[in-house]
Amino acid sequence: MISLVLFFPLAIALILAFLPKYWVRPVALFASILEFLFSLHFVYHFDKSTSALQFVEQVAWIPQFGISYFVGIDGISIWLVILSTFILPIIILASWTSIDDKIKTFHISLFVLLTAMLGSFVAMDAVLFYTFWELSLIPMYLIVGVWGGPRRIYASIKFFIYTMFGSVFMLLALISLMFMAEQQLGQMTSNLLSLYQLNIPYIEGAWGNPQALMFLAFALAFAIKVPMFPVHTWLPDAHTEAPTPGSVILAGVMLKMGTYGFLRFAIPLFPEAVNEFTWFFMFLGVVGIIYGALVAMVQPDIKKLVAYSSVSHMGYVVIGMFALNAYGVTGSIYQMLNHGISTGALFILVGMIYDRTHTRKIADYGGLAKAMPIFTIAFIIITMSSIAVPGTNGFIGEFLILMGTFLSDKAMGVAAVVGVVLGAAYMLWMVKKVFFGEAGKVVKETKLEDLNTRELGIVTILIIMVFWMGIYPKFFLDYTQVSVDHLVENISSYSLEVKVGE
Amino acid sequence: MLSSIGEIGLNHYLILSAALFCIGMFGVLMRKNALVILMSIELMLNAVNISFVAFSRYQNNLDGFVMVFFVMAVAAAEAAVGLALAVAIFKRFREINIRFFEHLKG
Amino acid sequence: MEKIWIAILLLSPLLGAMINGFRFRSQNYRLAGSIATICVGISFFASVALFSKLLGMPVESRFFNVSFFDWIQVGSLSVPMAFLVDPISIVMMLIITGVGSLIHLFSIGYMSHDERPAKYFSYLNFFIFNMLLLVMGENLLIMFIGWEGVGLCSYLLIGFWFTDKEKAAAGMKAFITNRIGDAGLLLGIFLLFLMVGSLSFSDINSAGLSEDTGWGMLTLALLALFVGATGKSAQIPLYVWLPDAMAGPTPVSALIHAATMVTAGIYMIVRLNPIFILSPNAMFVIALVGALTAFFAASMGILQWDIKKILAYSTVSQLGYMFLALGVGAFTAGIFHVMTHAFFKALMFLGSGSVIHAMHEEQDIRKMGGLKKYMPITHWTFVMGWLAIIGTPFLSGFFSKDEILWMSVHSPRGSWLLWLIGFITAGMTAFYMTRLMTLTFWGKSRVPKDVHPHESPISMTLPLIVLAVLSVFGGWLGVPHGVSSLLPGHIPHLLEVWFGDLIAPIPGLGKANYALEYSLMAMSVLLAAGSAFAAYKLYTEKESLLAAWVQKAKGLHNLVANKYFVDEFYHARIIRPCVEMSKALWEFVDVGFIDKITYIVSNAFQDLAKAVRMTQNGNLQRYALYILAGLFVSLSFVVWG
Amino acid sequence: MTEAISFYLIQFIILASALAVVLVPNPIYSAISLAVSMTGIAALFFSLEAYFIAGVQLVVYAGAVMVLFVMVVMLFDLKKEKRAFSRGTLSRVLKTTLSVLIFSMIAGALSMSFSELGSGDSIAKEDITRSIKELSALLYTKYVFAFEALAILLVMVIVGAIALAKAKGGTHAK
Amino acid sequence: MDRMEIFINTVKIVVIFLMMIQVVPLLVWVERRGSAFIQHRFGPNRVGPLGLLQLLADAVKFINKEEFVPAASNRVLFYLAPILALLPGMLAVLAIPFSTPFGIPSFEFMGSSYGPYTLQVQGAEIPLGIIYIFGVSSLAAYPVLLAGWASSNKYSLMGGLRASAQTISYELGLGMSVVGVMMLYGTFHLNDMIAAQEGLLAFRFFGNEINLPFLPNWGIFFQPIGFILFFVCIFAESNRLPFDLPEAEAELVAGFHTEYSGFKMLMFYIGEYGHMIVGSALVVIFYFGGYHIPYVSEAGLTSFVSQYFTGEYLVPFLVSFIYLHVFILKLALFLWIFVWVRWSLPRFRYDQLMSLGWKTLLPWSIFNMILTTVFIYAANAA
Repeated sequence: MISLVLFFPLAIALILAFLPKYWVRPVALFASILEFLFSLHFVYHFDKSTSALQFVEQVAWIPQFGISYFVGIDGISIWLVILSTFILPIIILASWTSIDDKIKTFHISLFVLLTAMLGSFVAMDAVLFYTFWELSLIPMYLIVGVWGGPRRIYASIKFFIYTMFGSVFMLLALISLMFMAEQQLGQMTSNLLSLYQLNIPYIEGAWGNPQALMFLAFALAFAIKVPMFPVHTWLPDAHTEAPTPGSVILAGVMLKMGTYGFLRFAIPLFPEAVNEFTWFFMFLGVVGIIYGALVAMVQPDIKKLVAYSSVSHMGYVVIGMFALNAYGVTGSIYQMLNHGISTGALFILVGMIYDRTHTRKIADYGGLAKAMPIFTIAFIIITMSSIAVPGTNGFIGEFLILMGTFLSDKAMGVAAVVGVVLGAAYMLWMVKKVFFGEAGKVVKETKLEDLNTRELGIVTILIIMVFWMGIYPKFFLDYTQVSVDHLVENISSYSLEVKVGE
Repeated sequence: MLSSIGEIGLNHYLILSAALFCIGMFGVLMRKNALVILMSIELMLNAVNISFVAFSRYQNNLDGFVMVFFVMAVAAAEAAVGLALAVAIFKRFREINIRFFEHLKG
Repeated sequence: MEKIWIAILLLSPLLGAMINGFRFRSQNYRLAGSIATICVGISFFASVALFSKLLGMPVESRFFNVSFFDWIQVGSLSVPMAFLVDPISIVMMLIITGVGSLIHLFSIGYMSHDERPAKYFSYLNFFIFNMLLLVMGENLLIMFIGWEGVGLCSYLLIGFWFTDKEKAAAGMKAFITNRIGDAGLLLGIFLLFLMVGSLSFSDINSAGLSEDTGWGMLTLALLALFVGATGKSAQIPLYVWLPDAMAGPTPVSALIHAATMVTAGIYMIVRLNPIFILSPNAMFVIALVGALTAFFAASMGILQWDIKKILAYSTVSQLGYMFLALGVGAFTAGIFHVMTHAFFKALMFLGSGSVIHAMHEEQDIRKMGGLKKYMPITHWTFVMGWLAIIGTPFLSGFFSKDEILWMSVHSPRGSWLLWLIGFITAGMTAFYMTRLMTLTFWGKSRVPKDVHPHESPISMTLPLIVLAVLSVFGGWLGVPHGVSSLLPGHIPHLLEVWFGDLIAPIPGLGKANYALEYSLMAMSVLLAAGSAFAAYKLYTEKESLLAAWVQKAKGLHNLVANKYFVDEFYHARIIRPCVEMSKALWEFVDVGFIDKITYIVSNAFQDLAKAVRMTQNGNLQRYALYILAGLFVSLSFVVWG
Repeated sequence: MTEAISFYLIQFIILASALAVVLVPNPIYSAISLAVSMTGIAALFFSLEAYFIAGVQLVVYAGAVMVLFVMVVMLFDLKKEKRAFSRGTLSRVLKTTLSVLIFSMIAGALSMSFSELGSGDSIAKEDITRSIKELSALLYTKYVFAFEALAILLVMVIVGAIALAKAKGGTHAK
Repeated sequence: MDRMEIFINTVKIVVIFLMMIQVVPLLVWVERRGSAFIQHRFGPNRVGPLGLLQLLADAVKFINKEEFVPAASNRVLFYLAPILALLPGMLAVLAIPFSTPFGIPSFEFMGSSYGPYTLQVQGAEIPLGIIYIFGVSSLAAYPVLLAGWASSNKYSLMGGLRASAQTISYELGLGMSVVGVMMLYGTFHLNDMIAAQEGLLAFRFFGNEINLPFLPNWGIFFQPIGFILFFVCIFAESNRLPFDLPEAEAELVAGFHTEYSGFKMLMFYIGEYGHMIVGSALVVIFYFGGYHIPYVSEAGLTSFVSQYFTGEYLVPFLVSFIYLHVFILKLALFLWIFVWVRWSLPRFRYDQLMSLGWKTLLPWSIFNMILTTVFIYAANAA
């Protein structure tokens, strides 16, 4: 079933290549919905009572090096998979009119990207993961570089090179892990479950500390993708220049690949190193939260503001993860989903208004609430979700993360809480400037129409998700609980099993 | 060394081939005229053909001949494209200096 | 059965909010207002039903704890969607739904000229829902939902007339200031969870925490919670949002910014009183902050010209009283004052709303005067409120305020200093309220020619009348022991009885000295009367004297009239540096440093590439030479290798 | 002996004309010299009893490829060049030296390994027709993939050459 | 192979070459007389009987003409071109088998004895006759091209380019049309082909032997399409009407040999007629049984000759002699057709010529090839 879900988009991409232009959108939409329904299979048949891998499929790929096509889903990855498939139809709908150039290529890119992202979430083989990880760069690069804004080439290259830079180190560490596996297990392998068994030497305080170096190599790749504080500068550019669907998928799913990588690879593989560096990553996360929020506050461009808010939000995810307790980790998984929904929705909304006015300068707006009341309501609801007002999804994640962080490190917790205030400040500041006050330049000059049925549909789906996840989070948390508990309880000797009977 | 002048062996052909190859190479390196360079390339290819045929003949093996065919076909193709390129260059610059191909850099 | 009542209680305003929300474009203010009012009325009815149920239950188990579903369950944290109806929360529920429905009713008339009445009522209903969540939540997290929810509604309602930039900014200010408090509250929640391992009120209150006389974790936790309370209840240093919040429609000010939301902080502390009592230091901080807030807010109220601003500072000041009460351990007094304050302040706000409505959105009291004859009902009800707040004996304000002043002396946690501040504040309160009355209703009319004030319709005056009655008689729910002993029939302190064990006793509370209590009471009544008279005189006959005084104390006048420059201070010392720093971070760290480093690296590679590119100059023969050189090298290996 | 004489004769013709190709400044003489060289190589193949190859060599190279060259040279009316060789003293010296060096290295290596390669005595004269049949069998069995690939290559070359020749001068068009 | 044999062979080659050269004036005469006959006029009839001595007179004229070289021309190439023009025809003719071989008895000469030898009536028995001939005749493009360019004359250049383009284009059709023949006989060897056409028409079809004794076993019955294609291509290859675009008088004066006169001009003529001869000879060999006499086998002929003559060497010689004349007879017939066609058909336009070559002849020859393959398969299928 995983393979079906994984390669169905690829097949669709292939089919799209041969379709006439006017068929592309309907077929893509239908296929993406179908794909989403396929992926719901996992939700229905998921065994919530075990932390073991489920729906496992394994086929030898390069047996000489012990590399296999090995995929599976557990509580950590299940919602990310669903998120990816959920976002796609929304994106296709959201780009229904805004992308009118080379639509075939665009949709093909989207579907390939979906496969790559799903692949990274379900791969249980390090090399397979790496393959999908890198594969995801190319369509994203195209989406930003072809359909983006005026500085798209700069942004896409920046995005590509940043990510690539990190991945190289990851590959190095990966290869050394495989050699280590050959030494310790007598056979080269990149099977993650076997790699978990490795005893990677940890030499306290030494410069050549293998475990620490490998951890940092992995962490660098993931940190760039997340993106964490000092390596985040590609994100604002990429988001600003990307077309709406690109931003949505970037914020909605791609950034999660980084945090997911931490959870799946960096933390369980290198427990001692994680212990050593927890403070550091928490610190960076907190800096990211506050820094992202502060910088977002002074952005003149709506999209850039949302992009920096992403930096801030992803900072929460990181500190939650490194809290290494059930609250923090659950919270960060939940926050990944929240961020996917709410930041994605923000980008979609910004895209909708951009389609009408062709400007993203906050200073050009003002008084939009009068011209577009429904849009305003939607935007404010999503804003509330983004600033974690209770009752929306954002609150659950942020609360759990803050609590987890606070329980594991009080100073970090206090610092992170400051972010809550700043988060509200920049979002509301933006809302005030854009929606309230007297009618601004573009609002006066343009004849603005409120959301049409299609847009309202997209927004409604997202808002329903916002409230569902905020009001009845248990439905989602139940799936992750056992896996997360297993992770935080066995952090020093993590192992995963394959569900028996698969 | 060659055992005798009178007796022709494989080595004679190979050395001939090497000489021809180096002459062609010299032409490729030194000539300005793209057409002559193409001709020099033909020379080099023929040098290779000679050694193929010679080996094939002396080793009683037909594979060398087959190779010669392929070389010839490729050479013909190369000549056709090369000449077309030369024509294109000539149309633009009224001369077929190899340096004009530098204008092709992006 | 109570589950259904609670569900009805909660969902009815939510339903109203949704109905009105989905037809937010509607201009039919009567329909929208009726729906909203009926929904809140249903809630009120349900509250009464629950109240009567509680009355019929034995004292020891006089509560309902109803859990609907598991909300969050992670690790050892288990938060059910549970609601607690006990004597403390039922009081708040009654106030909220009762006063709330009156204000809804009032709003129908008030919002009759507005463009979007449905939206307004939707927000208002949603507020009621959130406020109910706040007071009914069985654990801190549910309370927190309501806590933030009311903040959200307050934000939306303050910025209701969003086309005015100032009003939108006021909404934002309210939300962000509240957020600062919320951050503190969150930290408090975390600390409590760390200590107790649960977020349920009953678990926390019965956790058996030991007393913390120093500055231990408990004190820190309580102070963190108190930071939350200062945000929501507008105490120093986070009170600045409340005066600005008057930008919203006046009924909103009455409901949210006088009667209900701002008392959330007090409610929260009362809810957790068994643990607050354990930390004298935290209590002292609360009392001090409350007293100072009461004093400074009252002083600022003296020199305001905006009718609503005066009431706002008055509210801040009265809230300060309540915190003073909590700080000295008089939790019952705090709640009591919340209740009476809800009555008279709501009354006065609605009255001012009636005035403003009549004056065509004019709020400056310098342009009023002599309104008595135009709007008699408003005037007379307002007089009731005025009398109540300045502490006229046997009116509601008298009982609650004097209990607080008395307890600040009597309680072992109190002191004369606190009493003194409270006492002076009481005088100032009488002064500025009288000033308000004088300038608005009495004296000469300064109404502009084109404005023709008129009495408001019945839907607006009815709530005024009801509230006036409550303001007059509401105090009898908490007749102080001292007074009660004087009165025939010994009416007991009903609230104290009603709360019973829920309010932890103050350790070391001595026997009451009634003589002292009476004399204090008399002093404050005299002070109030004196300052009220002075105010009347100054603003009707001796205006020249007033001007001379102002001239003399120019500096002080300036300071007070400008609200001690607190807003300016915050703006210049906190907000602007923050923004400046952010700009600097963006420009120098993001663009100037991180990106620059990447550029340096990439430029280095580019330069290297340029150098290498020299070999790739397009000269085909050069390339051939490279190939040849390669061939030569490899051949050399073959031949000589 | 006759074999030797004919070999040396042919060799002389080939090398002389090849040198002429490279050294003569007039491209038309280069082209004609190359044609001569090709014919000489065909003769060499003939003497090696590779008759079919020799014929094909004549048809393809001498008959078609070189005619094309000559035609192009004539079409462009290329005259004797003033500077037939590319510039740069250093690179000229380098190029010449390297060419000579490589030739001497190959020749030297070959001479030293003479005994290993065997002599011409091992040539078995075969039925020529049969050998051509074998050749074609080889072409259509063992090398069939390369053969088909070649077909595709030729088609592409046809298209490419036509496109190039018909182009109006591309981006540099005046 | 001793020296004497080499000598004899050399003599033989020279003889064949001279014969070819001598045929040229004869052909010129035939051409002129023939054209006159076709056009119903007299033609050259003043010099000698039937004007036969006109040839000699012409030769004298050619030799004595002024050596004219254009001033701007490239002298080397200008002279080289006519010489090269002789080569292809000359070399190709060497491979044509004119008759069966005969023996030469051993004899003594200058004190040493030689022989016996077997003499081929053929310049050299070249193993891959067809390939050789094609290879050599493909060189025919050069002289034309060089002549055109070296003349430094627009018309010449145009003529030269046209000629070479035409030659290359039709060479394809030519080669492909012969593939059928090669497949049919399974050899490149011209002698083998001729041998295969001996006797009466017989072939296999789906494993059945089919005999048609009323027809000779000639290639034309197996390759009718191939024959037509080949014949047309031969015309084009030799630049004769209706394919004489390179020297189309009306357009290009005289094409590549506009500037040529005298003996050099003659050499071009020799080259052209050499082509005709080779082409006709190939037609005869491929499709008309070579030197064989219809309905008469070689054995039959030998026994017929043996009735009147005896001798180990004499009989084969006579047989060879007869066959030689049979071959020449057939050859003459086709040479006459060349002349006939020249004066009967109009000239193509250049684009028609090219499209005929590429779009008609080439596809048809490929079709013929495929058809032949199918038939050969059918023949052997049982």
